[in-house]
This record gives sequence, C-alpha cells and structure tokens, in this order.
Amino acid sequence: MDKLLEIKDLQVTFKTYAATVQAVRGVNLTVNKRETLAIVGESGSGKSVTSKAIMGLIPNPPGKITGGEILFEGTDLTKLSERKMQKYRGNEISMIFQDPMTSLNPTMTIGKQIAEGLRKHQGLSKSEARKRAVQLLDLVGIPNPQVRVKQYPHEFSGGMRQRVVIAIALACNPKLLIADEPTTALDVTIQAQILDLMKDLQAKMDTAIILITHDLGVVANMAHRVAVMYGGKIVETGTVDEIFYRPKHPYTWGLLSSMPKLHTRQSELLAIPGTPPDLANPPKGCPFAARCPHAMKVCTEFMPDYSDVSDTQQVACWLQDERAPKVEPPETIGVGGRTR
Amino acid sequence: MSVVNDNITLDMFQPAQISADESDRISAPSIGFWKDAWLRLRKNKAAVVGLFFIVLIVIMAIVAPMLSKYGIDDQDVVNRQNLYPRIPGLEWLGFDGKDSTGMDTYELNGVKQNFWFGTDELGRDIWVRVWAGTRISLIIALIASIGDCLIGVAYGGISAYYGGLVDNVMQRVIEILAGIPNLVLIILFILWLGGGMTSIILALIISGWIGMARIVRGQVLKLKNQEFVLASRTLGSSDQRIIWKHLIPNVLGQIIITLMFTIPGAIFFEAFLSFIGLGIPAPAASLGSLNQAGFENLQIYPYMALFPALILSILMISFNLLADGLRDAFDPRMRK
Amino acid sequence: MTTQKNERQKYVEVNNLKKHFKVGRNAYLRAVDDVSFYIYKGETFGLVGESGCGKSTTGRTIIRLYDATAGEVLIDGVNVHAKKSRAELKDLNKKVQMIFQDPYASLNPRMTVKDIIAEGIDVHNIAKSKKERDERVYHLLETVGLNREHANRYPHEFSGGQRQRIGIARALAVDPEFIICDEPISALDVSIQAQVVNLLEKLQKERGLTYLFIAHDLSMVKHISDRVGVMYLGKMTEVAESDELYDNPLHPYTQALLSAIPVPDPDYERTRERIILEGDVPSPVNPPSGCRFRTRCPFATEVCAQVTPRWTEQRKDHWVACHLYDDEYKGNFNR
Amino acid sequence: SSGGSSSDKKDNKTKTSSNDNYKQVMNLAETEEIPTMNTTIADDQVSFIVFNQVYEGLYTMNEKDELVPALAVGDPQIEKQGSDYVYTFKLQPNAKWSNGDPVTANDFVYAWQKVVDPKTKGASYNYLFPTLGIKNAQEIIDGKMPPDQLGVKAVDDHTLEVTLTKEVPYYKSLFAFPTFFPQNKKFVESQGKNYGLEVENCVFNGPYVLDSWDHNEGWVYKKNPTYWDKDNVHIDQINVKVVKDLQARINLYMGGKIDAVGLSKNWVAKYSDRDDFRKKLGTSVYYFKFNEKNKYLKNPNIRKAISMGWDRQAYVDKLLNNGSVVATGLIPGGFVKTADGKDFREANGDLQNYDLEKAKEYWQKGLDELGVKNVELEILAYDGPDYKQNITYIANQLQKNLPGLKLKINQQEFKVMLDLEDNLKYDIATAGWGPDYQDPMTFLDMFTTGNGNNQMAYSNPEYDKLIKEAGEKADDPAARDQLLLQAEKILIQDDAALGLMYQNGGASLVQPYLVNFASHPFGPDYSFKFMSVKKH
Amino acid sequence: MARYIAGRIGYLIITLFIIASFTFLLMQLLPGSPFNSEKLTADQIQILKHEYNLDDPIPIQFIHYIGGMLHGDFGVSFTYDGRPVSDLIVHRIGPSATIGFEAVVFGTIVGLLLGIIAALKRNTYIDYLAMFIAVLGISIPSFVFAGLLQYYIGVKLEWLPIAFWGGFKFHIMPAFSLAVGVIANIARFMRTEMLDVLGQDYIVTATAKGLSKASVIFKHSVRNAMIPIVTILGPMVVGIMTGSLVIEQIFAIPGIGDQFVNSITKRDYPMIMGTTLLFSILFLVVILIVDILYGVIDPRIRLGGGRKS
Ligand SMILES: Nc1ncnc2c1ncn2[C@@H]1O[C@H](COP(=O)(O)OP(=O)(O)OP(=O)(O)O)[C@@H](O)[C@H]1O
Ligand SMILES: Nc1ncnc2c1ncn2[C@@H]1O[C@H](COP(=O)(O)OP(=O)(O)OP(=O)(O)O)[C@@H](O)[C@H]1O
Ligand SMILES: [Mg+2]
Ligand SMILES: [Mg+2]
Repeated sequence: MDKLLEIKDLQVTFKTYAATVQAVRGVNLTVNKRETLAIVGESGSGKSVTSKAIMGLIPNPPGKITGGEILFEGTDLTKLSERKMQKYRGNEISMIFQDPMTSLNPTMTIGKQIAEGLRKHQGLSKSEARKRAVQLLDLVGIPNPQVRVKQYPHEFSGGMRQRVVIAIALACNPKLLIADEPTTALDVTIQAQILDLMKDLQAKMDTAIILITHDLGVVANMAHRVAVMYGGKIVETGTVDEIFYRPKHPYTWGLLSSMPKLHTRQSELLAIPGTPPDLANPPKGCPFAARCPHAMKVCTEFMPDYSDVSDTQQVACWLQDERAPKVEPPETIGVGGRTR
Repeated sequence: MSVVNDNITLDMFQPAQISADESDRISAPSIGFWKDAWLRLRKNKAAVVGLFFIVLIVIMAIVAPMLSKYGIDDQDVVNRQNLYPRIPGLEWLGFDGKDSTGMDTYELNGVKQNFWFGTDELGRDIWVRVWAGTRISLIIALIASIGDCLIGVAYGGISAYYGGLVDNVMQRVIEILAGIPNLVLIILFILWLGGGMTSIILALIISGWIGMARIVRGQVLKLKNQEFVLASRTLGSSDQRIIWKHLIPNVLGQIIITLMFTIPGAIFFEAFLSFIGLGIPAPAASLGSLNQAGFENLQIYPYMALFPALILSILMISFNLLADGLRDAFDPRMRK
Repeated sequence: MTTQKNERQKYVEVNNLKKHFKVGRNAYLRAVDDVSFYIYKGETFGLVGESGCGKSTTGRTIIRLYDATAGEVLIDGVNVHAKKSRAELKDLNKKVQMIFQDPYASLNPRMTVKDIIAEGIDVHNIAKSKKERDERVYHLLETVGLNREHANRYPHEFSGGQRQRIGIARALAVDPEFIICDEPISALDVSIQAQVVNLLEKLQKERGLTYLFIAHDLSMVKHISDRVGVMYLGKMTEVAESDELYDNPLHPYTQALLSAIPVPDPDYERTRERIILEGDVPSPVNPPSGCRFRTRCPFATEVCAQVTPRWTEQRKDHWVACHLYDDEYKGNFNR
Repeated sequence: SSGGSSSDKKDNKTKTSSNDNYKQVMNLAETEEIPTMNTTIADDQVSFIVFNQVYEGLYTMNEKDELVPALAVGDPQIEKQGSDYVYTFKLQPNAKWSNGDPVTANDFVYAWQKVVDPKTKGASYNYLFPTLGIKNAQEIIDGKMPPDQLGVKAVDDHTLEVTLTKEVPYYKSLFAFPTFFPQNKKFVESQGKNYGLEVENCVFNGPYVLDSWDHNEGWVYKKNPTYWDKDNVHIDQINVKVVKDLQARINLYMGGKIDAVGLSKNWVAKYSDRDDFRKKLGTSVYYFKFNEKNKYLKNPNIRKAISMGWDRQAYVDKLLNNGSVVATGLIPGGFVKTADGKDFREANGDLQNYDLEKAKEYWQKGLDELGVKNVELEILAYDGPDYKQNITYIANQLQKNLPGLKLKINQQEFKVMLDLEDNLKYDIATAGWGPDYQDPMTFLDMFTTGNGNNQMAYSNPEYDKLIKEAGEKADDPAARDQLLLQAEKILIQDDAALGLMYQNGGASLVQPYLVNFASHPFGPDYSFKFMSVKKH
Repeated sequence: MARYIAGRIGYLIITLFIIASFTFLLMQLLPGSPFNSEKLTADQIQILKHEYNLDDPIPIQFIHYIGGMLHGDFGVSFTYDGRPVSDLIVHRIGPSATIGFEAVVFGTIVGLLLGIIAALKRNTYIDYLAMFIAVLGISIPSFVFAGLLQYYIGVKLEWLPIAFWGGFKFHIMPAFSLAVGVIANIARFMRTEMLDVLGQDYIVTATAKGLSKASVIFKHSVRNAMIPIVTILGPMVVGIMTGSLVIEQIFAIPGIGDQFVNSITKRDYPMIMGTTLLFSILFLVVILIVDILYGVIDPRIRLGGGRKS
C-alpha cells in the first residue's frame, strides 16, 4: 500500500497558566492512500491535537510542536513555512470539524465559503467558483443548490450544514480528509445520512480519510484501520477486524467492554475504573497503568515499545513482553453482542 | 523508542494492582474560586502593577496630607505664593524650586522649608491639596460606583429574574432613561440640587446605574436557566435562596469588573464637571478641580498641572489595568 | 434486567401533557404536544428521540420547572400542576429529583461540594445539627463513590464523571422516590458513562428508586430501561418494554432510529441494511399536520397528512401511534 | 465664508514687521457672541461694543475718553420752559443709514419711544430715561401714559427736541449710550420679527458696518462707505472671532492670529515684562452686599468688622495683579470730578480700609451686642474663572482674622446668583457695578430704600433724603456734590452697608502697531472709529 | 423590515415624548430664571415671562411647547434675541458633527487596526505597546491633551492652525484630540472581540481551507468581531458628534457642545429643550441604525427584528 501520510514521534505541548500540558507525546501513525483510518480514545487523549498538527493549525501560543515529523508524500509539514503550508491546507489536506453549527462563518454566504478555497487553490474566477460551488452542493445532496448558495449558514439545518462543511472540505479534491468527530453533534438518523455520504464520496474521489470519533459503531461502519489513543500516545493500531476481534491492549479491551450491547442484556456495564491521566503531569510509564487491571510494576516505570502483532497490528503494552504473564482478553468484549 | 532498557528486571513483571482509589484522587490542589482568580490575577503583571498603584495612591490619599503641617486651606499669599516644587534629593529631576527663568522661588520669598509639590496662588501646599483631592475624588467615585452597583444590581437582577412583564416594563424604562443624554441629566441634576459632593454623587449615580443594570440583567438571564439554578429549584429552594446563594455570587465577578471600570469613569466625569464649573465647591479640592486649575496654569506654572494630571492618569491607568486583569482572571474561557 | 412487577403500581402518570413556548407574537413552539404515559413504581422508563423532540421539556414539566400548558401529571396520585401550598410543593420537591445533562453547568462554581450536596438538606431542614449535616454529606459522597476529603473542594477541581456523581449525590440527599435523569451521561466520555450508569443501577437496586431516563443513546437506554418511550417532534410515537421495542419496533420512525444506530461490530456493519431517512426534522413551531413523521416517513400517504394517528395498544403493553397499525386506516397502505 | 476669511487673514497679516504694504486690518477675539443687534433691548457688554462701531447716537467717546459730538452738531441749545428744560439738538445733515436713507430726528423719536414702551420686552435699560429725567418716561414705563407722550420730538428731519424735567450735568454720556441710539423706523418695521437677526436684517449708521456675521464663530466689520465722517475712519476691516477659552486666546495672540488679548492674573505674572503689556485702571467697583435681613448682618459692627477684616492690598497685588486697586469708596477713582475740579474719590477720602485691630474690636463689640460667640454665614459668589481663588482667599482671611466666624462659600452661576439676590436668599454676596453714565449717581442711587438694585434690605432715611435732594438739585453742582459726598460717607463709612473690595483694572497684551486701542471707563468699551494700524 | 422600522419609530416617538416631559420638568426645577438680570425690574421680568408664556401653569406651558414642536417650531432662544432655536442648533451642529465624524472615522480605523494587531500578536511586546497606548488614551484628560497639542503644534511649531473653524487643516487637532478616546476604547474592545472570534471554529475552518492569514483576518474575523464594536460605537458616535464642550472651547470651534452648556447657564429653556431633544433623537436614531446594522453585519439577526441578547 502507498503511504500518504506518515507521522513520526510527534510531540505537541501547550503552555497554560498552571503548567505545560503535553497533549501529544510521541505519536506514530501512517495513513495509506484511499483508506480510512479511525482514531479512537478517551476525551483529551490528543486526537484533535494530532489532527490539528497535521493541518498546521496548532494555535501558537500556547501550543507548539516540540518534536517529530509529519511526512506528507515525503514532505515534512512541520518544517514548512506558513505560506507553503497554505498550499497544502484545503488543497491536499482538508478537515471537517465536529460542530457544523459553529464551523461555518455566520456572516458569509455558503457559496462564498465554498468558493474561497477554489479560488485560492485552483485559481478559478468568481463565476467559475460559484458554478463549482453549486455542483458541490448538489454532490453532497443539498436540494435546490442554485438558491442555497446564496444563503447564510443559519438558514440551513444541522445536517445540511455538515454537508456544506463536507463540500468545502472536498472542494479541491484533497488527497487526505481529516474528519474530527464529524457527526457527534448530529442526530442518529442524520448521522447515518452523513456517514453514507462520506463513504460514497470517498469511493468517488479516492480520498484517504482520518476519522476521529468516540463512537465505536461509527468506526466499525467506516474504518479500514483503527488507531487507539490514550494519554497522548497511540497504544494500539490495527485493521478494524484486528482491533474489534483480536485487540491486544487492555485499554482497547476496556473500551470495547464498556459499550452497552444492543443485542444482549447485561446485568452491569463493565466500566474502566478511575480517570484518565493528567497530561500536565503525565505518568512516566504506560499512561493506562493506573487503570489497568493487569498492571505490573514495570508499567508504572517504563513506557512499553510497540510490538508487532501482525503486519498491520502494533501494540504498546508490557503484556506483549515474553516475561509478562499471559493474560487473555476478557470475554465481555464479545463485539456487537454476538457470540463469536 | 527501541532502546533496550537494562533497568527492566523480571520482578517488575509481577501484577501490581494499583488501587482505584488512588487513581481517583484529585491531582490539583484545593483552591477556591476566588483564590483561583487571585492566582491568575497575580500572573498578570500589568494588573498587579495597577493594583499596587491603586493601593499606593489610596494609602497616600489617607496618609499624605498628614505629612505636611498645612491644611488644605492654609493660605499665605504674601510669603509663599507660587513656590515651585522642591524635593530634596530630586533636584536633578527639576524639583529644585527654580522657575523657568532659573530663579529660585524659595530664595525670592525667603522660605526655608520644602514644598514637595510646590504651592499655589494662594500659597497653599499643593502636596496636601493633591492628596486630599485624590481622597475626595476616590470617595466620590467609590460611593457613586457603589450606588450604581446597588441600584443596578437590584434593578437588573429583578428585571431578569422575574422576567416576563416585569422585565418588559423595566427594560422600557431603562431604554427611555438611556435615551436622555447623560450630560443633560447630570448637569440639570446638579443644578437642581445645588453644588456639592452629595449632588455630584447623586448625579453620577443617576446616569451610571444603567450600565450596571444591563450587565447584571444579561448575566442573570444567562444564569437563571443554568442547570445548577434549576437543580436548586427542584430541591425546593425559595427565590431568595436562589438569588443569594446562586445568582449573586456568580455575577459578583462581573460586577467587580464593571465597578473597576466605573470608578475611573466617575473620577473623569467629576473632572469634566469641574471644567464646566460644577465640581466640588471651594476651598475643598478634587482631582478634577485641581486638574482644571492646573490646566489654566499649564503654560504659566506647569507644576500645578503636572501633579494632579499625573495622579489622575496613574489612577485611570491602574484601574483600567486592574479591570482588564480581573476580566481575564474571572473569564471562564481562560479557565481550563 | 428483571424487576419485580407484581404490584405494578403506577407511580407517575402523565396524561395529555402539553407544553407550548411562546416564541413570537403569535407563534408557539409546541415542545410537548399531547403526551401520555405512565411509569410503574421501581422501574426505569427510558425516553428517546432526536434532539429537540421534547424529552427534556417533558421531564422538566413533570417536575414543574415549567408550568404545563395543558394536561396533568400525577405523581404518587398527587397532581403536580394543581395549585399547591408551599408545604405540599416542598413535599413534592423531596419526592422527585432530577439529574442534569451537563455536569459542568449543573454545579454552582462558587459553592463547595459540601454546600452543593447539602442544599436539599438545608432547604428541607433534614439535618438537626451541623454535625449531622456533615455526616450525611460524607455518607452521600461515599455512596456515589467519592470520598469525604472531596467535600470542601469546588466543582471545577473534579472530572466530568466525578461531577456527575456529585449531581447524583445532591439528588439523593433528600431521599427521593423518583429521579428524572435528563441525559445524565451524554456529556461524559464513553469509559466514564458506564461508571455512572452502573452507579444509577446500583442505587435503584438498593433504594427501590423509580427513574425517568432521558437519552438519545439508544443502546444505553436499552441497557438501563424496563420500558422505553419514543418521541418525535413533541409527540409520543411508541411505548413498549425495552426488549420488545428493540426486537419488534412498529413505528417507522422507531425502525429507522434503531437501524441507524451504528453497532460496534465491523462484520455486522458491513452487511447490515439501514433505513436512511430523507430530509430533516421539521420545526416544532410549524409541525406538519396529521402525523408529524409523515414528511420523512417512507410509507406516508394522504391519510397521514389529514388524520392525527391514534394511540393504540398493538400488543400487550406495546403502544404505538401510527396509521399503519390502525385497523381503520390499514387499508390505505400497501406494504 | 468663514473658512476663507480665516485663511485670508493669514495672508493679510504677515508677521514680518518691515512690510510697507501693511493693511488697515485688525484681528480681535471676543469672549461671547453678539446676543442681539437691537439697541432697544440690549443689555450686555458685547452688544454695546458692537453697537458703538456700527451704530451711532448723538455723542460718542473719543480716544481720550472725551464725549464728542457724533450725530449731534455741537452742543444742544438748552431752554427752560416752566419746570422743564428743553434740549434742542441739530443733527448731522449728511448722516445716512447704510441703505441710503437719511438719519433723521424721527429715528430717535421712534427708538426712544420703543425703549420706554412697556410692551417692548426686555428693554432693561429703560430706567436710564427717568434717570436722565426725560419727561413722562417713568409714567410711560409704569403704563400710566402712552409712549407718544415721551418728552422727545422731531422738530424737523434734522432737529431733535428733548424735554427733561431737570437739568442733568451728565447728559452727554447718556446720549452716547447705545440705548439712546436712533433706529430706522421704516427699515425696522419692514423686517418685523426678523429685525437684527442677520446682517441683511440690519441697517447701520456707524463708522463701520457688519460685513458678515457668522453667529457661530464671529463677525467682520468693514468701513462704512456711507458714513458721514468716513474720512476720519482709518481701519478698513476688523475681524472678530469668538474664543471663550483664555488660554486659546493667548495662544492665538502669541501665534499672531489676534492683535490684542486680555490677561488674567497668572498671565500677568508671566508677561508683565513684555513691551506689549498694558495695564489700565477701570471704573467698575466690587464690593460685598450685606443682607440686612440676616440677624447677624443687621448689626453694623459685624458689617464693619467684615468690611475691614481682610487684607485688600495683598488681594489686589497678589491675586488680582492686573492693575486693580483697593476700593476705598463706592465711587471709583478717576471717574468723576467734583465741581471744584477735584476727583470725587479724593474729595471724600478713604471711607473703608483694612484695619485688623479695629476689625477685631468691632467684631467683639458686635458679638457682644448679639450675645453670641460664633457666627456662621454664607458668602455668595459668581462661579466664573478666577472668582474661586479670590473668594477662597477672602473667606480664609476673614475666618482667620475674626474669631468665631465661619464662612461657607457658595459659588453660583450668574443667573442663580441674581435670583438669590432678588429674593434676599443670601447672607453676603459679592457684586460689582460699572457706571452707565459719568456721574456718582449711577452708583449711589441704587441703595435708596426699595430700589430694585438694593437687594439687601438696606434702608437709611437720611441717605434716601440726600439722594433725593441731589437728584433734584442739578442747577447747583457744588451743593449737589456735597450731598453726594455725604451720602457716600453714610453708606460706606457709617453704615458699612457695603464691604468694599476693589476697583477693577485690566491687563492685556496689545500689539504696539494698534493706535488708540484702549478701553473706555464707562459705556461701550471701545470706539474703533478713532483707531488705526501703524506701519509694522 | 419596513414594519419593524415603523414600529421602532413609533416607539421612538413615545420615548422622545417622555424624555421631553422629563427634561421639561427638570428644567422647571432649576433655580434662577432666564430673565434674571441686574437691570430688569420685576415688572419687566413679568412682561417677559408673559411674552414667552412662562407665567402659565407648567402643564399648559408643556402643552404649548409640544404643540409647537409638532409644527416643527421649537421656540425662540431667550439669549439670542428671538432667533429660532432650530436655526441656532442647525448652525451649531455642523462643526460638532464634522469633527465628531472625522474623529470617529479616524479613531475607529486606528482603533480597529491597533486592536487587530494586538490580538494577533497577543502577549507580545507589540500587544503590550498597543494596549498601553490605548489605556493611556483614556487616562489623559482630553483638555490636557488638547492644550498641549495647541501649544506645541499650533503656537510653537506652527504646523497647524492654533484654533478657529475652517478647512480641513483646522479640523486636525480637535478631531485628533477627540479621536484619542475613540482609539483607546475601540482598540481595547476590538482586541477582546478578535481574540474571541479568532478562537471560533469557523476561523479554524477558514484557515483549514488554506486561506492566507490576511484573508482569514479581513474576510472572516473582522466582520464578526464588529458586531459588539457596533454596539459601543453607537452611543460613542452620538457622544462625540453632539460635541465636546472642552475641545470646542479650546479650539474656538462654534459647536453645539459649547452652546448647550451655555444655554443651561443662561437658562435658555427653549435652547435646552431643543438641544436635549436633538441629542435624544440622534441617540435613538443611532441606536436604531445600530440595530439595523446588526442585521447587515450578521444575517442571523436580519428580519427578526431586534437584538439577541
Ligand atoms: N489550546 C489549548 N490549550 C491548552 N491545552 C490544550 C489546548 N488544546 C488542547 N489542549 C489539551 O490537549 C489535550 C488533548 O486535547 P485534544 O483536543 O486533542 O483531545 P481529544 O482527544 O480530541 O478529546 P475530545 O475527544 O474531547 O475531542 C487535552 O488535555 C487538552 O486539555
Ligand atoms: N424555555 C424554552 N423556550 C422556548 N423554547 C424552548 C425552551 N425549552 C426548550 N425549547 C424548545 O422546545 C423544543 C424541545 O426541547 P427539549 O429541550 O425538550 O428537547 P430534547 O428532546 O430534550 O432535546 P435534546 O436531546 O437536544 O436535549 C426544542 O425545539 C427547544 O428549542
Ligand atoms: Mg477532539
Ligand atoms: Mg434535552
């Protein structure tokens, strides 16, 4: 498979009045052409920061990329000047944000907002850009696009706004689309529409997608590969099937177990006890050690290396070490409730 | 990451259950809301400088007049009229008692002692007058602002809390009052009541409370539908309890910030009133009236303009810096 | 989960409840429009539906945070919205409590956890001394899995899950019989959600509480509820025992909703068929005539625009409001 | 328009001194706008100054402060008819209004009748008519007679006959006063309500005309081409701007934008060494009014103590510092002479002085008489610039010198002050009076019992009698002088009805190239007719 | 929209009526009367009062006044013998409005730039400098500022006319003196608003499109940040356009601010009323314009009528 994006040992910190938050602490990721990579993990584990780092959108101050490389088709994006970076943004890589209500400029017509990127990157004239905007709206399934381009965001419903955001992101046929929780703010029925649309468009346009979400259901539906983040680190990556059916990291186990199962009845949900680590003061060992039922002394002292489970699956856990006791994944991760 | 670490020993691979309790422990030290705000304020250098100067000026306003043996109206036109400032040790800064032609005004008048800020046309010690004036200005500003606060908070709070028709009527009244230019209102008011501190304060309050009422109303409107207020209501709390325990403490931050902006505003307005002759009556002085007198002498006796203007400016800057700092410190967006 | 339902005493009865908000000169937003249901004592009744369909409004009207526009709410036989003395109101406030959606907004940032939890104790004069008050607070903290050292801290020092527990402790402080949980977990992280839900279930078991559990996360609702009601645009569309509803949804909206839930199972997702609804939810200010769902319903015919569907019991304890199942109109559809 | 004129001015008036094509142009600043252009109702200084340039009456005051004929040709013929005196004036035959109409005796009759007509609103100076003794004036003002009964008649176009009930030594100074100026009846009536509102609504007969009048910023005088004596008028144009701020006026003077500027005391200190600095003694007198309704001030000893109890010399030297002098009597020095040629002031001597010892004595006596230890009084003062310092000084002095006295300063706007005085709602008020005509009577007749200007409940029958007799005894100037001298003594020395402060002076900076630029002691302040610009 | 404006205007008229009554009443409470003069006798004052209907009971006077007002007659000035108040005001408002307008335009532009720069360079020395200038601007009394300008720029350096009213040259110093406060206020508000807007999601969206920094700022941020600015700008414009007594006196500008204070000291009732009403009308109209502007700037508020809190 062709590597489109490769992140090596990315580190991002934020200075706050209280302390320096190490939001991302050495993330390694690859995204291949035309594939969908899902990133899952706790709130605050650094998913959004990682994606913003790819876009070069870490607000500085207070944020700063303090280490690592982000190679996009071989170019290190972290080294580019703001000017050069602008050529990538919206053109080669684009992004969809969580909340369609706030990610559109309320004082600018939809048409203009779509056309802006086209005019900048493809040098289209005003009228060409407008025409293309209409086409794009049509593409994302907005009825009556000629009229709609002239309207303002508040005249659209949430689902339609998210479609507009997608239209903006796809305007210049980017090679990589980053979707940061694109459907969290939407109703399930609308969410289904949007996810369908994204899949559809990916097929048509050959875009690679990084999908960030909390919803494992969405992951199961959309992703080819999955990366699990915890405490500013990637703790496990693998194909969807590997992550869902053969997870290796205790956090992944916990995550999968704590989901209520639609098709079975449980007397009690399996919660992961405790709270996530404070990234202003991260533990020196495995970030999950404090909540891990299988934690060993080594876990609190040293961060485990990645070990390859298969060609496509890597996990960072001391349980993979041959010296560690053998631990079986809990039965409760019976995915989707069907016995397997 | 693939560094082989020799420190890892086999015994470290024993399961070591970390108690859930421990991970549940809160890592941040316990700090109250106000303390939190104070910590953030302390980080803001400008605000701290502002606070420092305010405190300094307040102390000076209380203490400084006592450092001179003269009162605010101790005159001597014959012997010590228009002496230039003389501060021992600061002669190199120009505070040497010499006028623009280099004449030593102290020698001319045969005066031995030093007047740090000089004397005025009536031979009064400007040091005393400036600090006493500062005191009066601060008192006017403080009382006027507190008056604003009380009326504004009550009005805005009631209007927003009870809402509906009450709010509607009260808002219309405010709009009308706001439609009367406050210059008109204040001047007419002072003239009606006659000059003096009380009427200046009343006049300032008359037009000043509206801003406060608006801010408080906005805040209360926002707060009263917050879930913690609803929660309190589901517990059966009375209106009084909700107002005192939940609403007031939460608008207090905003009120303080607004207060910090209204105080310098009031000082300034009093200065303007002095300019049009409606300020504090003689022989008392305020920063405003001293500035006014100083302005008239700007080209003749610049030192008379210098000190009141300097203190007025420092006060204004300080209050503004502090207010800005407080706004940041209380701003929830700045919170983690 | 099988609760004893031998007595099947109806603890809460909501009859033809309406709540309209005035939004313009002559415009009313019909947030809740003629909703009826009941909750048995000791059970958990789940309320689901898209956001904005009126779930919270229903909950808040039940607890009288809003005055009902029409209809009645009976709690333990007492009409909540009838005129009441202060004492009666207080009694109601003691019996019925609420847990709010947003753990950040639902705690007063200027009060210590102790004072927040003790508010109900103070209002109802439950504790006789300061010491008793403190003891109760400590006990409550421990009940919800926090410890007594936390009592003197401020809400912003806690994580989301911990805050939600404080909210639960506050509700428990007055020993309520019935708790309305208005999306108590949707602001929480997945791994924390489970902690809170487990806590709620544990408390129910120990104290025999009755819950109205509002959420839009259908899998969570299914897990916790005995019976579930589905709302759409201010109307109740379907009510049934939770297994029955999930296994056998009748209303086209319920069907769509269930089919839209993504399941965390890649294989299943690859093969599953979804009912993708067209269009968006209409505005509650100008709801469609007849059946409110007809604008998005794949089966809608003319009759749906003209006649408001009746509330009928299709199976035992399985109620639905849809012409598809109404004997009178069944013929109009060719499924 | 205005913008243009300002920049024109800059071109006209260059600062280079050796410029031989200098122009007869003068630039001045005034503190107020012109409130009215109607002579019958004007009552303010600015209007009077303007009137004196653009209108003209029978007499006018020249550069030496002498009253010289203007529209009148020479002195009048005076004839005694019964108890009345008939003054017959011959008028300048060439005098014209600026619209070409001749100035006739009827114009005087018209204007004067209007002034005394009670229906004329706001003719505040109408009291000058009875003062001058014009026949029937008081009756007309009181509404007891129609205005056409006024003792003035146009014998023909150029002969004016005025009937007075007494012989008045100071008649010329009154006839030079703008209230006695003529008005062009035809023109005034044709303008109706608009008369005097704009330049187009005015018609002039003085040495200058108002060429433009921008109510907002100032006005421009131009030499009047139809003026009968135009050959003796030198200045072509005078630009006047309204500048209320003193500092701005001084800055303008320093920047060469205006040619003269008045100074307040602090500026005197700064500029008194300059060549263009001038000081001049005026004829206004400032004093305290004691409200005798007040239980303390009713006591003459208390009044005397307050009058004498503060250092006036220091006040004049250190605080006013503009040429003012200590006032020792109500009649200013250098204002009128007695029949034997002595200055009235010198003839009567110093009636009040600073005398601390005596003041204390009187004070104690007064307190004893009243049976009190402490006296609390309010002192009312105008709130204009500089007044604050002055009143603060006085209050401070008195409180320091008179034990048990507490003075509260009450500074009020002029209108309020007048209101308080009218209603006797004050204890001590500071006041000043400038003469309307050149006679002690302009000061003294105010304080008779019940006089409208005697707002202090002062009443002394002896004083009243002296004033009444003096008013009737115009034929014997020496005897009249004695009466007036006596009256002043009673008022000031014996009764201490007034506490004297100072006789005003004025300090100014005036460009040396302005010839004859000086203010008059009474009446309108300036006569530009006699001025010119020197080569500079 | 038209209906909305019509409604607002109706409301405005009611407000004006109340303001007029209030001012009228307050005026009657003032001590002193317009005709107090050393020379006028009581009888003459009575005549004058009668002439101007001031001897009627106050309610009758008020009805007279309002009646006249409805015919566009605001009465005649007491101080400026018989000149109609409306004329006097019209003459005077010109210069005030002109320098006021120039000050507002200049102040707003500079203030906005300062605020934007400060926000973009947040917490750097540029930011501190900009904010220091801003705070200084509101801390120095305007008369001190104007006095210094006049002396140094006008008298000493002779760069600009010392005073008076004329061409643009004459406006610079007074307008600048007034603008200082505007700059300061706008800059501070703009900084806060910009910081707020710059943190909004749609700004991130815009940046993510690859737009240049300048486009992001000028096309996306400024407009949104302007909404609150417009709110404070409204009353500020009125305050400044209705003249500053201080500046007008110092620069000898024939403006309304000076005249207004003058009319109060002279107890020129019709002038006080006329000027107050003018100020109020201006104020209310500006508020209305601001509300309409909200709609122009922010389409969400369009047609809805009124502001959202
Ligand atoms: N602007 C910022 N200033 C300070 N800290 C920040 C900032 N942005 C992010 N962080 C910190 O970085 C960490 C990672 O944040 P991030 O937004 O990437 O989390 P996330 O995984 O996307 O969470 P969520 O699922 O809630 O979106 C958090 O601890 C957060 O507090
Ligand atoms: N106080 C109010 N005034 C006016 N409209 C309101 C008010 N409260 C709620 N609404 C409206 O009533 C409708 C129902 O709101 P409600 O909060 O009950 O929905 P919900 O089902 O709880 O949605 P969510 O899942 O988003 O919480 C919505 O359209 C909402 O905008
Ligand atoms: Mg995120
Ligand atoms: Mg809700």
